[in-house]
Amino acid sequence: MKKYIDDFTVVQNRRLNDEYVILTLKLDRELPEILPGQFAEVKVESGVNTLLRRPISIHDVDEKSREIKLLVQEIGEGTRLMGALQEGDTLNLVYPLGNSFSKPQTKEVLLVGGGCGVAPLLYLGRKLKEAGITPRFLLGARSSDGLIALDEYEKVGEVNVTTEDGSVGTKGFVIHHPLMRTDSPVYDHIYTCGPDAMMRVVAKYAGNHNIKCEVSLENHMACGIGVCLCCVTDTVDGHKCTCTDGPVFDSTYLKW
Amino acid sequence: MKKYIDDFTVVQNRRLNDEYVILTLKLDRELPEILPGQFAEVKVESGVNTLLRRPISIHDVDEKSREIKLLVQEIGEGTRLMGALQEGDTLNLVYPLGNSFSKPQTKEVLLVGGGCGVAPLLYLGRKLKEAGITPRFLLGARSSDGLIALDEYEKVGEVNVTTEDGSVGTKGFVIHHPLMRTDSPVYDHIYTCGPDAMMRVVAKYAGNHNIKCEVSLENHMACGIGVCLCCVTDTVDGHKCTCTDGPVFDSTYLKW
Amino acid sequence: MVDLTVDLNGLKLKNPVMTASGTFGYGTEYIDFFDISRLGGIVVKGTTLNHREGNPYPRMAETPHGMLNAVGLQNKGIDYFISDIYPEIKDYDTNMLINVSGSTVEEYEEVARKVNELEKIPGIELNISCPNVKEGGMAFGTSCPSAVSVVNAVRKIYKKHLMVKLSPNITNVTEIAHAVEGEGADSVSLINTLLGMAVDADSRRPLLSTVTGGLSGPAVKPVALRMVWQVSQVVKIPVVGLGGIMTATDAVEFMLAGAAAVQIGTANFIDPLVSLKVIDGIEAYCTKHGFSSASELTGAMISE
Amino acid sequence: MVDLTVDLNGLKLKNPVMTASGTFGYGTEYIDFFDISRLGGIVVKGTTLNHREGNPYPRMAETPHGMLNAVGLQNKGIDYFISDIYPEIKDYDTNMLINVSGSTVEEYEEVARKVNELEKIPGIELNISCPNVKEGGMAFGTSCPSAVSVVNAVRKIYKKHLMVKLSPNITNVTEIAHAVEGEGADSVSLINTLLGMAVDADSRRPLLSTVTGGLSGPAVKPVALRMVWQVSQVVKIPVVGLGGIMTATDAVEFMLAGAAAVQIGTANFIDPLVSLKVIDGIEAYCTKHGFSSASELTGAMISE
Ligand SMILES: Cc1cc2nc3c(=O)[nH]c(=O)nc-3n(C[C@H](O)[C@H](O)[C@H](O)COP(=O)(O)OP(=O)(O)OC[C@H]3O[C@@H](n4cnc5c(N)ncnc54)[C@H](O)[C@@H]3O)c2cc1C
Ligand SMILES: Cc1cc2nc3c(=O)[nH]c(=O)nc-3n(C[C@H](O)[C@H](O)[C@H](O)COP(=O)(O)OP(=O)(O)OC[C@H]3O[C@@H](n4cnc5c(N)ncnc54)[C@H](O)[C@@H]3O)c2cc1C
Ligand SMILES: Cc1cc2nc3c(=O)[nH]c(=O)nc-3n(C[C@H](O)[C@H](O)[C@H](O)COP(=O)(O)O)c2cc1C
Ligand SMILES: Cc1cc2nc3c(=O)[nH]c(=O)nc-3n(C[C@H](O)[C@H](O)[C@H](O)COP(=O)(O)O)c2cc1C
Ligand code: FES
Ligand code: FES
Repeated sequence: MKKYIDDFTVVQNRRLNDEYVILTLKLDRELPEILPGQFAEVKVESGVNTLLRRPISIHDVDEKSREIKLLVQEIGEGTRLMGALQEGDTLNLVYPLGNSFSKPQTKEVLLVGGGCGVAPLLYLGRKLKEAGITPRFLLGARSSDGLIALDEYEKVGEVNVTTEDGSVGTKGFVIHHPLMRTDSPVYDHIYTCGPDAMMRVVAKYAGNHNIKCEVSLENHMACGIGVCLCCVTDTVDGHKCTCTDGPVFDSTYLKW
Repeated sequence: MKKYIDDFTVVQNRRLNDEYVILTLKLDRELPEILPGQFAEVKVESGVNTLLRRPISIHDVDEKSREIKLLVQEIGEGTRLMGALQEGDTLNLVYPLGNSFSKPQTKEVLLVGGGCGVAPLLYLGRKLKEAGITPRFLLGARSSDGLIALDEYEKVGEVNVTTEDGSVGTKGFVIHHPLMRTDSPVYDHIYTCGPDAMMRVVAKYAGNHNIKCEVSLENHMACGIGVCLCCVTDTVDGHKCTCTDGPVFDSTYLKW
Repeated sequence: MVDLTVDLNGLKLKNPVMTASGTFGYGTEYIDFFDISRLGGIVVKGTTLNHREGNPYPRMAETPHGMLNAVGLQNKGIDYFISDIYPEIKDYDTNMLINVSGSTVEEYEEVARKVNELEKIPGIELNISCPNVKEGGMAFGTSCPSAVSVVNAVRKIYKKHLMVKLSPNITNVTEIAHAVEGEGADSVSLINTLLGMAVDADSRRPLLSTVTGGLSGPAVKPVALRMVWQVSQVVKIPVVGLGGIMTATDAVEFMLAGAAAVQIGTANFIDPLVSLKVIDGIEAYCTKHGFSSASELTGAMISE
Repeated sequence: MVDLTVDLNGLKLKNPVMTASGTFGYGTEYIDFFDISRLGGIVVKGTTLNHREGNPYPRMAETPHGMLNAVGLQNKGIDYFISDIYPEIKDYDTNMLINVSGSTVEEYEEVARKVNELEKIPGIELNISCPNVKEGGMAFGTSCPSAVSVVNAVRKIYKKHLMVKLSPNITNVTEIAHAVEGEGADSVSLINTLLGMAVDADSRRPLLSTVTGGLSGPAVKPVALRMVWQVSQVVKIPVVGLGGIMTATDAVEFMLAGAAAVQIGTANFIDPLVSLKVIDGIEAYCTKHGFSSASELTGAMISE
């Protein structure tokens, strides 16, 4: 897929809480095709430790209004600079990058997300819905504060949640949710994105039940386009670049 | 004199033209004593090349309103960041630094400034006026655009100008102004601040006519408080720090 | 019209701007962004005799105005390059140089022998300065006798342009530069990365799997400029300058300090279009300052 | 309560934070800002036998997250120090170390002899790594034999704490560290500045009168951390880490990598209160991460 470098205009900065914002970015021409699971390399201003671009998943796409959304968790200087962007500001993106989630062979799918890993699942869910599949989301967080923008997910599919403190939904990790405790799961394809630890247990569960499982990794990146070889992950074929061979991998392909 | 580190609040950013702004900064308590000719080391945000503070002269002081003014010429990243400050922003200053212009022994003085070197002359003029001496300003610039904030100087004393292109005042350099072409000057103390080249000819003229001449230097500085020894100038006593032994020197003390 | 061409001891460049090894892939990754034939040259990824998996993840960390990497020369080996990459890139209308690395002199020799057969490859950049591998790599570039032995051996085999890439992790860079010139290097490029390290205070762990790695980006520019200046005073062969170049002004500084051409590395990650901007900016600088050709910039620093 | 004290091979510090030579004057310049007796130590300006005028102006330039200086050890000489400075600073309630430099071994010896008589000075930091002087300076610190000769000579004369400040402009810093330990150094401090350069493209002139100068500030931190880590693996004497420390987190990183104490240099120019903030921040870090004393941080990096 062709990659672009474009200046987007921030048309909205929706603050969800202390930690999360959703940026809506508009392009002044038609958007190129963007697949669910792809990401952008975002240029923030050069602060002390923000020389490099920051990889951020495409959270949602609206071709008609030529807008994309980014869901950003502020964890350091770069993401904080994104969180501070205001309407009218310009943001330069290299995009769309990486492979994408595959099209399911089945109608029964589960989308499991945790933390800012929920970001790419919304656009994936929307695309699945357009293809006639109702996505079933399972979103986990430490507490209700971490469950963000549920309204958006609810518009697209069925939403299930877990919180570690039990403040909302099932208490515990995603793996403790009834959807993943059953021995006869109703779905046969899992898409997951979130903390490595979470994805590993999800992948293990999928393996045990012979369910196809695609995981989206968030390795540290320098270039995002396959030239620096910094973002590798260990696979059955050796080191592969998360930015070009991924970020989405079949869990059985990874040496986990 | 005791030095302070304080956060000031920007209460006004008066843009004079493309290149110059006057910042009015307010302190939330009483200002310490500040002498004419002193400067502050200003902390701008860390950009690529703005690790260090920037030395800027105290342009004016209003003890009653606890405000000081800085006249800033945007010539690089640091001064541009200052020029972009907005009302309500905070600016951290280490101040007041350096020695100061001396009190004149005479009533007839000439204050010669060029470029952003005019900055410290306003506060000096105000102090002279308070002491019953009407300052006579001679301000030079390339063209009328470079003659900035003349209104402020006019409130304090008599203003004479030169421009290289002749668009206002006498055509040429300050040294071409009638005030400095006469062999029997009416003043016997010159204070000057501006480009080195300008100050050198002024100092030479002063020397020729046995006029006391104080020059204010703008050497590159790292610390502003006499510890790094980066800002030295060559004097009859060897290297002296511009930031602590200066910025004001008797022209005869310098090895020019 | 400014003449941007540069003659690098026989190697003709359209303009003084090349892209640095390990930061521009094989060029193909950038064709979506711009016409890479506008470049003076492309130095492709570090290539070794055999396939190398490189170091474990994590391999990079950001530092104040710089980055550390510990890729460790991951590549599929020269034979794969010849069979799978070369056919794809050989007709790019720019100088495609291969960056060659090895753990032993024999490895360097064997790769050089194979590259010598590649008609469309006008030169080798001999990497005797990679800080991210256990054997060979930087070791060759940090002592004169070993630098001499590898350059001498490769020079006997390799007939086209031989550029030797120097390590900055060294007490006296001019000694090595002088020594490799003596062995017949056609040019030297510098600097490779400075050996550095980063620690995460919270987890108390190093940020790289290898603990130490190579520092690049604007932070190293002052060191790179200094070494380029020092080396250009003592060698007669052209010096290619790199290390932290982000803008045309940076590139001009390197040329004024003595570089005949420049390479752009880390900056490609931040702005994929940076090399074009640097080319245009060098031209604009020449026009503004009355230079009729870019090559006049080389060593044009005024220092009395 | 966190125990912040550090025992530097006999030299007792209230806390691990000292200020670096050439960046904190004689301490007096900072008393308007804070109570300098809170510091673990102050290393005063580089002092030589005779008065030195230093290098011509300009002596500094800003670089990406760093600065270059070319002061060239301007100072009034040890006798002036003893007569005019010492009386003023000797009763500061912190460790006042004198940074000593020389062009010949004899000069070092003579200064050491005089400093040895100063009751209130608990130690010397032997500067064998200044890049900004023509003779001596860094030359002593970049070869083992010369480093050995000067440390050996001074050690015979100087009875109190002898800290040797190492140069980063070297292929293998561990060799020198090991050598000076062998000669009886009580501790080593590193790094001094990296040799760098800056050019103004517009005027085509170097930004420093001496063309090259010493790079300091955040840009050098990765190199400094790496060297501190390397050296702390091979010597038994304490390592004092410095180079680009701006925050308590930076200081903690140096300690985790192996430093027993740290020095703060360039950061003093930007925030005169920085050392206090670093002291408080180290304490906060210890509390948060369950260390009961700061000295436990030394070498506590987890690297499997
Ligand atoms: C393909 C991909 C998609 C991503 N999508 C999103 C997204 O949609 N929304 C979002 O908020 N974030 C996303 N991330 C993570 C995001 O890139 C990082 O949070 C961001 O780069 C951190 O930058 P910073 O300057 O704020 O923090 P830094 O100051 O750089 O780092 C803060 C802390 O986070 C750690 N960290 C930095 N980058 C990463 C990373 N890539 N993975 C794990 N830890 C890291 C650092 O080691 C450090 O401890 C994605 C990452 C990848 C690789
Ligand atoms: C005591 C003193 C008082 C000053 N008062 C004022 C004032 O009232 N108003 C004002 O606008 N400026 C004043 N200056 C100058 C001001 O400090 C510089 O313009 C500023 O530091 C430049 O920072 P920058 O980041 O904008 O430019 P940079 O990007 O740092 O530099 C841009 C260009 O200006 C040159 N430059 C930078 N600093 C200086 C300097 N100190 N002298 C000469 N050339 C320099 C650089 O070499 C470069 O070519 C004063 C300087 C001193 C030493
Ligand atoms: C991710 C990465 C990979 C690199 N790989 C190589 C390599 O394979 N061979 C080599 O000679 N240099 C390699 N380098 C060094 C660069 O070519 C260059 O010398 C260095 O980064 C300094 O230039 P810069 O500051 O412009 O990046 C690599 C640098 C980076 C950042
Ligand atoms: C302006 C300046 C002057 C210095 N003078 C000396 C000196 O006299 N003796 C010395 O050993 N180091 C000197 N240094 C080096 C510092 O002590 C320190 O080693 C170096 O700056 C790295 O630390 P930093 O990055 O925290 O500044 C000087 C540094 C600067 C910036
Ligand atoms: S981030 Fe550079 S190869 Fe993936
Ligand atoms: S600026 Fe540091 S001594 Fe003057």
